[in-house]
This record gives sequence, C-alpha cells and structure tokens, in this order.
Amino acid sequence: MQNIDIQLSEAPITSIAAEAHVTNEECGGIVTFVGTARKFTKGKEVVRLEFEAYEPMAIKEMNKIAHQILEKFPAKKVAIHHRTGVVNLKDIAVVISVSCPHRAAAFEACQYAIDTLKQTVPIWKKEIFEDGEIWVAAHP
Amino acid sequence: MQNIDIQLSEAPITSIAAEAHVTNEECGGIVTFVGTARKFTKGKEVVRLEFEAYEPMAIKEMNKIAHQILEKFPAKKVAIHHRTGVVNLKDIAVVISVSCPHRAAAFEACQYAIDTLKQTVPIWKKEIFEDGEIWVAAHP
Amino acid sequence: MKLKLKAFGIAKDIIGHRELNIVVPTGSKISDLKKSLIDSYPAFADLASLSFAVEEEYQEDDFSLTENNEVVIIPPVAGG
Amino acid sequence: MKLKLKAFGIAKDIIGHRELNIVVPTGSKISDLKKSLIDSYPAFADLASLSFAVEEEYQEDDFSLTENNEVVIIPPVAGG
Repeated sequence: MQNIDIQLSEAPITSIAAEAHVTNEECGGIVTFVGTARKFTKGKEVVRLEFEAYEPMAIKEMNKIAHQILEKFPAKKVAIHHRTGVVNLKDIAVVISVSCPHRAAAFEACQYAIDTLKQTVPIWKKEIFEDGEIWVAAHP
Repeated sequence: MQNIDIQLSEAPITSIAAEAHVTNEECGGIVTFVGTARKFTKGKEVVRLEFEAYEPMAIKEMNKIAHQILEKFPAKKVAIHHRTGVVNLKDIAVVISVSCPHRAAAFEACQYAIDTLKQTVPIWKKEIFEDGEIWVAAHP
Repeated sequence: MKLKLKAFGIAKDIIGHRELNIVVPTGSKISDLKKSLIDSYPAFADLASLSFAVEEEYQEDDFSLTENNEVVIIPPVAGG
Repeated sequence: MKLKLKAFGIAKDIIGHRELNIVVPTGSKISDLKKSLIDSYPAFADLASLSFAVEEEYQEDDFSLTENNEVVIIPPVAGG
C-alpha cells in the first residue's frame, strides 16, 4: 500500500526518507520520532548497540502497526524504518513518521506507533559496554 | 545558548537542520513536528500561504518557548525554524525538533512548543485561494 | 503625546498602512489606545483578539504609554 | 513429532544455537514446549516474558503444534 512505507535495513537510515514519504498536500502536520543510540543507560556508558531482528515477522508486525495507524487515527501516510546490525552512538535506530491533516492526531499516532513497536515487533537490542553487554529488557 | 537554535527565514527550510541541531549522545528520543502548507482548509482549495512576522519579537518569543522547553521538560536541545514569505503547497512552514533522554517527554515537549508557538509568536498566515484570501484565525 | 503604530497581518489591511504616526492624550494606557483604534477602525472590534506590544513584549491593558513609544498592533497570530 | 526451533536475542545465547531440531510428544501445545524448554534451560524462567511464533505470527499457550512446525522463540523484544 503506497500510504505505508516499511523498511528494515542494515544500512544507516535518516529521517529524510520517512518524512518525504509521508508529506502530502492533504496534511498540515507531520510528526516524526527518531530513536538514536544514547551514550548512557542507567549510568553505564554504552559503546554501541547491536540490533537483531526476526526479519519476515518484524516487517509483518511493522506493517500491522502502520495499518492500525491509518485505521485508528485520521492519518494519511506512515513510514516506519528500523535498523539492524551495529548502530553507533548518535546514529539512528528507528524513524517513524506520520502525516495527518491536523497536528494533535499526528502526535498521538506517532507515539502510539513507537510504543507499540517496542512491545510487539520482534527486534532485539544489545547494549555493548566496555566491560560486557546486555540484551535490553530481557530481565524484569 | 548552544542548546537552542532559533531561525526565522525567508528561504525554504528542511527538517534536517533542526534534527541535526538537537541530536546528541545523551538523548535517545527526538521528536520533530513539521507543519506544511495543506491544500484544503474547510473544504476550500488553497493555492499558497503567505507568512508575515514581526521579526525581532517573533524571534524573542520563539526563544522564550525554547527556554520553557528546557526548563519544564527533561529536554536537552531544541530547534525552532519558521518560514516567512510565500510558502507553496507541501512546503514547510515550521519545524520544531526536541531531544530528550526518553521519548515520552520528547513528544510532550514538542507538542507544547508548537501549541505555544501558535498562541504567542507574532507571525501571521494568509491563505490565498483562487478567488480571494483570508488571514487565518483573525475572526472568531 | 506622539506614538508610532506598526500594524501586521489583518491590522495592516484594516489601517491601510504598515506604520502610522498618531497623537494621543498624555497618560494614555494601552486600553485607551485600543478604544480609540476601534472607534476609528470598527473592523478591529470583529477580530478574535487584539493585543499590543511595546519594546518587543506583549503589554497589558493597563500599560502606560509614553512619548514616542512604538506600539505594535497584534491581531490574532497564526504561526506554524 | 519433530520441530525446528529458532532462537533470537538472549534466547540464542541461552540455547547456544540459532536453530535447534527437537522432538516433542504428538499433540504438544506451545505451553508444553515452554515447560520443556524451561526444564532444559532454566535461564528461560528468569526472562521478563517468553513468547512463541509459528508462521510469523505470535501464538498463544494453547496453540497446537504440528509435525515440522518451525517455532520461533521470542524473548522480550526491544526495538527502537
């Protein structure tokens, strides 16, 4: 569906592609979430992130979220792009861009998308420290 | 202040500059609002927009919003870029980008910024139709 | 005393000029200027709001104007 | 009956392999597989959650497995 653009990519991603996909003349508001690799997590210094995905299902689940966005909200277009592999500090891990005729719905829809992605999409994040590594969220 | 980037520009703007400004390794979440010129308003077809600003005060008020964002929210950096002059359909009128360590605050802060900008910053928008024009929000 | 008015957006259309030099009684407040503007240009009464700025800051109704103030008429803003 | 397990994230570290062929009693459900996995690899009991997918869809505990199913072990996800 051309209103939905899902990408899972080992190559670096930018927000430009996602925003370009969702821009359209019926929409006055575009909200974009960019998730980047952050240096500190619970006080420990992160060296890099590594993402692993169960790719066919991850794409399927990202598509489900995109369809929900178009059904639950007055959204016209949505793009969800996610990295796999090594993501260095400040580099982008995920971009979600949603366009709506009005802005309030665009904020709500974009936040719903990233919140849902973190709950349902089979992608795993490993934080690499100087002295070890940890699978994020694995343990309670 | 280097955590704040305010621009009022007659030249076209993109979201890239705003996002680049706010990206930093302490922040995992960047939320960007892009306001574009939309084709329909209350069913009437818009040909283009024209923005007029009381420039020194508009920059001052945008700076106030940016400072509020850094004080009220756990935000690290904020960029607010606004166009003046003629803005064609699909072109960008405003970009607001906010970075926070965690995403929920970034959504809240970015939405606060655009909501406040629309209430306080002395910028006026004229919608040009085939058969006339209107100053947006002028009348109740 | 003399004031310099600056008008933006629909305010400029109503007045017909970007800038206008006017004379008001000494001791006038923003509220007096507002009343006199609406008297001269009734279209101001139809706006959703009407604010004023002096020295690049919004000023309340009770702000006392002084000689040579530059007063900016601020009709409803609509950025973004 | 034979199943093929696929393991991602910490599940791969726990099992030590990306893929593993196992045999379970005919008629086994996801819940039975889960129990037997925790018996063999107690570290699974410590995870914040443990889900399973068959044919690229999450499946509930009462999902009946069939011969040659490819079952993907899904430890807590953390995209974004």
